[in-house]
Amino acid sequence: MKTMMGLINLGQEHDYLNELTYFRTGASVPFAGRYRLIDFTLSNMTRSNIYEVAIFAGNKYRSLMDHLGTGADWDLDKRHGGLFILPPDWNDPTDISKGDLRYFHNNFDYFERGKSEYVLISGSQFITSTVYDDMFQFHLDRDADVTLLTTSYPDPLPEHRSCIKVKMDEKSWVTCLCNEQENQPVFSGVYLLSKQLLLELVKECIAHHKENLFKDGIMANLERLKIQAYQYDGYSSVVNSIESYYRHNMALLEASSYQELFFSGNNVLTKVNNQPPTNYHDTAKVSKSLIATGCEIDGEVTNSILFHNVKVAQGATVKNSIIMQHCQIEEGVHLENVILDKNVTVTKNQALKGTKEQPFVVAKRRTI
Amino acid sequence: MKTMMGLINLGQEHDYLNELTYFRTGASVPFAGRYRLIDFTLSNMTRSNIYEVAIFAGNKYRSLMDHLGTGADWDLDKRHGGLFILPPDWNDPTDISKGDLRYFHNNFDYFERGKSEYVLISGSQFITSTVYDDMFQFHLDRDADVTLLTTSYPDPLPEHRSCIKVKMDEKSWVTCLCNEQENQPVFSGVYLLSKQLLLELVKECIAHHKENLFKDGIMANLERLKIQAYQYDGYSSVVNSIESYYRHNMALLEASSYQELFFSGNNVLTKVNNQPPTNYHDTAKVSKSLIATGCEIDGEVTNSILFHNVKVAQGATVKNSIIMQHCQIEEGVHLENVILDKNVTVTKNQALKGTKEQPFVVAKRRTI
Amino acid sequence: MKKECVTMLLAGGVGKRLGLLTKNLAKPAVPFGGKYRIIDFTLSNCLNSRMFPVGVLTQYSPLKLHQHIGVGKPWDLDRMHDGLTILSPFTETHGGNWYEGTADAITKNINYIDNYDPEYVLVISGDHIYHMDYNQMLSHHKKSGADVTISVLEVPWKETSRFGILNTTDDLRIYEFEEKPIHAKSNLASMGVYIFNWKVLKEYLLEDASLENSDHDFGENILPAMLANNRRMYAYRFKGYWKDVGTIESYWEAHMDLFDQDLAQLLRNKEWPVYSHNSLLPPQLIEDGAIVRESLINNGCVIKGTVEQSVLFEGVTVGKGTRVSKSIIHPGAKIGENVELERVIVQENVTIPAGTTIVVGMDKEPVVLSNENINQFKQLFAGKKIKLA
Amino acid sequence: MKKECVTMLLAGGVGKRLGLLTKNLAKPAVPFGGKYRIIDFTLSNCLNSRMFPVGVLTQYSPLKLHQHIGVGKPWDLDRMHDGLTILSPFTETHGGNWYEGTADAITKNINYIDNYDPEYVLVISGDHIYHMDYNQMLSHHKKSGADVTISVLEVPWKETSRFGILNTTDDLRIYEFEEKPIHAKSNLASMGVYIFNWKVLKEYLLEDASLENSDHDFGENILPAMLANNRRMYAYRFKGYWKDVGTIESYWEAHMDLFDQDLAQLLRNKEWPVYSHNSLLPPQLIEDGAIVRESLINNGCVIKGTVEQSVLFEGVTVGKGTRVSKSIIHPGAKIGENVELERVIVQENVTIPAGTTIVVGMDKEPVVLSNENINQFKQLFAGKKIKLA
Repeated sequence: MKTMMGLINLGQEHDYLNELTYFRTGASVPFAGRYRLIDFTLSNMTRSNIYEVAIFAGNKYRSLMDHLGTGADWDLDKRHGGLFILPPDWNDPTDISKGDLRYFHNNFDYFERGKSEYVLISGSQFITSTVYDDMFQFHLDRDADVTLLTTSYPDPLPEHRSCIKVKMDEKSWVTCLCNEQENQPVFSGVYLLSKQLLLELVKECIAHHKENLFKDGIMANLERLKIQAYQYDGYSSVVNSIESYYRHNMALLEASSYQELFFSGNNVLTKVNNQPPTNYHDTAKVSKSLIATGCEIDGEVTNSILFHNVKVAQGATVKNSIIMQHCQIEEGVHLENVILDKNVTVTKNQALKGTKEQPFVVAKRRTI
Repeated sequence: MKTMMGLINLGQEHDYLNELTYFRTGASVPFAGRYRLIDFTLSNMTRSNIYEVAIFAGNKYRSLMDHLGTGADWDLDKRHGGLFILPPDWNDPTDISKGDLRYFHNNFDYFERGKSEYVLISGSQFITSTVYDDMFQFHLDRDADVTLLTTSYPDPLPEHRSCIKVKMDEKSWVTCLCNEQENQPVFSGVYLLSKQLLLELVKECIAHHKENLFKDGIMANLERLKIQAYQYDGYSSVVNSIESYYRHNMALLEASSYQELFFSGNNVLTKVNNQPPTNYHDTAKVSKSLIATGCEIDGEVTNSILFHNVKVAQGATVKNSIIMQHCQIEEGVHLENVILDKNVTVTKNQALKGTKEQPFVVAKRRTI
Repeated sequence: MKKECVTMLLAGGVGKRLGLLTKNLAKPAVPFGGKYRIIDFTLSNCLNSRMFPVGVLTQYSPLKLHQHIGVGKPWDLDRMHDGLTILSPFTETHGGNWYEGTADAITKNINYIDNYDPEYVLVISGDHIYHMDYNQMLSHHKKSGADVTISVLEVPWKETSRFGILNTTDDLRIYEFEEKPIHAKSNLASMGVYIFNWKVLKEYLLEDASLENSDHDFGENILPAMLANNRRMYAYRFKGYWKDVGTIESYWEAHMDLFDQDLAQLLRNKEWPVYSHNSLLPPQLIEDGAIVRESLINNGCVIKGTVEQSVLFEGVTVGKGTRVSKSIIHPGAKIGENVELERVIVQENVTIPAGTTIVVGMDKEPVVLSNENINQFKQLFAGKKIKLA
Repeated sequence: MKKECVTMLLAGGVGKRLGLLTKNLAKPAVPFGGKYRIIDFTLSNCLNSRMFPVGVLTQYSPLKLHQHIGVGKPWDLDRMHDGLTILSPFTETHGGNWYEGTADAITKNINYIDNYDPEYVLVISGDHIYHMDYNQMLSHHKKSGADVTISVLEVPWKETSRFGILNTTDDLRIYEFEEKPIHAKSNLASMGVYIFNWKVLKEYLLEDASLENSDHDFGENILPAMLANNRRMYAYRFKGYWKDVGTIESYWEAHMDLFDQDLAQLLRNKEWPVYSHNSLLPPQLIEDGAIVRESLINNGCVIKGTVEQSVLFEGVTVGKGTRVSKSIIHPGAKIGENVELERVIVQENVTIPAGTTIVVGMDKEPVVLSNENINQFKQLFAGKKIKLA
């Protein structure tokens, strides 16, 4: 039976979310009321008959380790396979590798030990809920060296500018990978190849002092490799800036997007947090909002997202905002176009206001 | 109910085991045929009604993470409490802390979140099999600020030279902590104090630019703090050099030591490895040896320790040696006073010989 | 492995008076509080009191219950040697071996208990809603030198006739039991929480097992026998909320109690958390125009209408123009548009068709709606509003 | 949750012919190979073939078996939605519900299977020692378009009378079953491994359940009924080691097979590992003067004497001057000094007193030693050597 292992490569992702990534890697930024960005990719993998997942952890990985815990919440707390968080812990004095290639170099034994012949590689910025089994079958059927997951957006958005665009022939063989501004299918950052080829490309890149597996190993070898594009049409979004982060959170307040992302397939798995149901008190007034469990609401909440255990006191109003877990909004507070990171307290009668294009972001653990 | 949390502080331990600690922290060096040094401390903790254990991971912690996995093998894969590996991942630009205090500074939230009022702190070099419940009761009964676990060795050994010696009055209040060469009770590195006091001492040390919690926080405050010594008399050893490492491995070939360490109380817990029973073939000749599972023995093994999955071919002899997991000893090989790290292959007819005082150590993954 | 105390949790109850709610479900597995099942309170008490190992005795319709409990993971009772074990009746060489009474269930598992060679055995049941530190009760038991300690609750004098009442001396030594007395001498009601010295209990269990006409029940047989022999039996006063949700009415009441600010702590007490399986659904979506007041709502609910004084479990949808009031809606129920529900309990995955009105008066027992009876209601009252008032 | 195939593992067997070994133990829970229990082979097959969910049907003396299986952790079958579930008989509103035959056990769990809405059901038993990729068999089943596929093994023609034999056409379509035929027409023996199209099987199960005088057994009732109706039934050839350790003699033989270099792979095949609970004991200590040859020894054993062609489970001690030969020693047994044992099976935690000699000839059935019968042996033969030859 041919099987895939999963690799979430955070080694080449930048901390692009300003205040939200001061203390954590982008992959562990909270999203959609109860998730972290990485949950989507990780859930997609564990549903796809992938039983071993490695994560190249990048910097600021403590919150990631904390979130992932034993892997039990993704069914990855297993004795054989399971979840492997591989942080940057280099001790080899002969190591000449650079960029994300360093993770490969220092974890070669991990890949050698694994039983799967294929590796599905992903970042954490492509948000969707799917399974990769069809893509795997497609890869095998087409006898490709590499298969890229692509998708198309009818109305290109700012965040797609920095994405790699894919041109292909009528048999979906990739002919060009570039950053042109034309409206071409977008590369999702998810791709699939055999472990053997992966390790060959890694060795070659290191030997030639390269720094980036995808750019130097795949894109630069477009002529030599047989690369397929697998087109995906489900609900998805790309989160690679505060602006796109805010917009794609807010998009989920539309019942149709909410249903498409969360109810079209399997559940998105995330860390268990044991909160009681949310308590709406007598004076609560809530509309068009996504509310996690454990909240206590006495005030007014409109067009907003509350993560778990948020308290909104009587007389407070929260509008067009994202309020992360354990925040306290005291009496008379007014928030509009605001993102509060977790554990923020906004004291009585304070008002904060940003714009939709530039939401006001408050870093975690602040009291205002 | 008063409870303890455990802290294994590897932040101040050095890589003292030469070749064995080239690629791993001392705490994860294999010991006694199937364990790693840290297993002893960790098992002692989890048997002592300690349900949350943090590990300050030091450098070269990848093999440690690999060994500990989800913590399931120590019953620490729990939703509340459990095992927390805290590697050096500093992202606070205002951080002025140094030495092992940096771990505390960067993990303050961990301590604040925990429910236990007391913290039992240990290193990984004191090898014994016990429970700390009596020591905890002793600490509470004596109303001490700090309680140190001490032990006495009738015949001082070289490794005790660098240990801290403890002088105390008739009521076991500690009066002096120093490195004198006299034959005083030895401090095991295990001590106990309230979380509140611990965090106070940490803050004070950091504010005064200190570098070592025990030296600067406890020893330097001997006058101010009420410190008790709790004397422990079970079988124990201190491993802090290659020579003591070798000697204390070999000591377990004596049936009496073996029984005392392994059968006087609970089991020492370690990572599950799913090996079949060891296979002794027709020509095997084994005596006075400690043999893990999964080995295949055709040759001669005397006064030695074999970790799991070691193969000793016909005509090979292994004497006074420690052979770690997955080593292959081919035909006609002769080994004496040797330590082979894991995955070493010794090819046909090679001979290696060290002395008892200076065993020949071979780093892992070599072929000789 | 030696342990001081072993906990035996009786979870085999049939819960007859819960009608439809326990048709295919053991009482401890009945959903409660928007997220939990009744037994979660007892299991969380075990974790929070650090009272393990726990043997869970199941018998009647245990499938859902077994699935829910598993190896005890949500309660951290999935421990190597001293965690949770489900003890169901099983076949021996000669035929079956059903539990014939609460005491018989313990007798048939004497081996399980003896494995831990305990001094004490705590016997509890999985039928009640309360927070209790059993470890404190154990300390009290040890100090008093009792053979048995029974946890008691002061109930209002006018309600004593509904409970098993313990008559005690001033120092709480028990000298008499009265089952549902008309003229009670005391208002101390037994909560069904016992600590026994294991040696003593075992003796009485074996004695009782040999009696042919015994019901093998703690309340009926074992405790009276101990009292007759003048064993040292003490009451232990418990203070706090305790509710036997044994009837539809009390089940509904206990839910309405959750809107009381003080009792809301039953679910949100951070010092004494109640654990259960976590929902895997996304956060709840409150849509434009929805009104939600005095309610508890779980993940995955999508609300377009009005919800008042109600408890919604995960994945419930409430359509536009609909009003749900004073009701309890179990997981996955779909309430259509323009529905009016008051004082009803909607069971798991039941669909309430658009336009339905079922309003139950405060003097009637709340109505439990299942997919079967909602169709009957529809046929009987086609086009008409149903008011049971 | 939809799954293509659900595995049903029959683990309720009594194992009568294993005598003392199954006195208080279900056959699948009998220790095997120095570390394992018999069922470990089947459960490891399930993991290695990625065949889950697995419903394990238990009935007779399941306590140890349930403890051993737990939620399936050693086999990575502790999965959120599609892992292992133990399916024991349970009480319903009206009385008990024991499984009355292999088919009845499946019939009583139709709901469990239907939850996964599978195309296929794999039925296996927990009684055999073998490595098999069920996924390959499933591929074969799908390709052949069969209603049922039965795995078969070629047995030596002279042994056909000990097996259930399938007579097939050249393309392996089954046209006849013969139970232990004296003059067999084929040497294809059924291994008790079946794949059914679930829709077809369910139809036959329900039909069979309504028959009063049916034994509700796959071999006796379901398969013959399908054959009679001319259903497409195919044999699937399995190649490799397969052993039903159904008697003391075959149990002993299977252990001796482990010293065969080829069959040793049964335990050490890295491509097809057999999983079990890990021992928590320290490495084995072979003391000065000990001799150990052609033997399998597990953790925690302390050997002072001689061990030859024997299998020692964990924590066994062998005293000075003692010789253990061609024997199987279960966990924790203590063999005193100057003992001689040959062709015996020593049960868990049994102590063999110093000076005992029990040598069983190759023509006699190996003797199973328990704490009870070792005392009888001692009394009967005080001071004498026991030779059963």
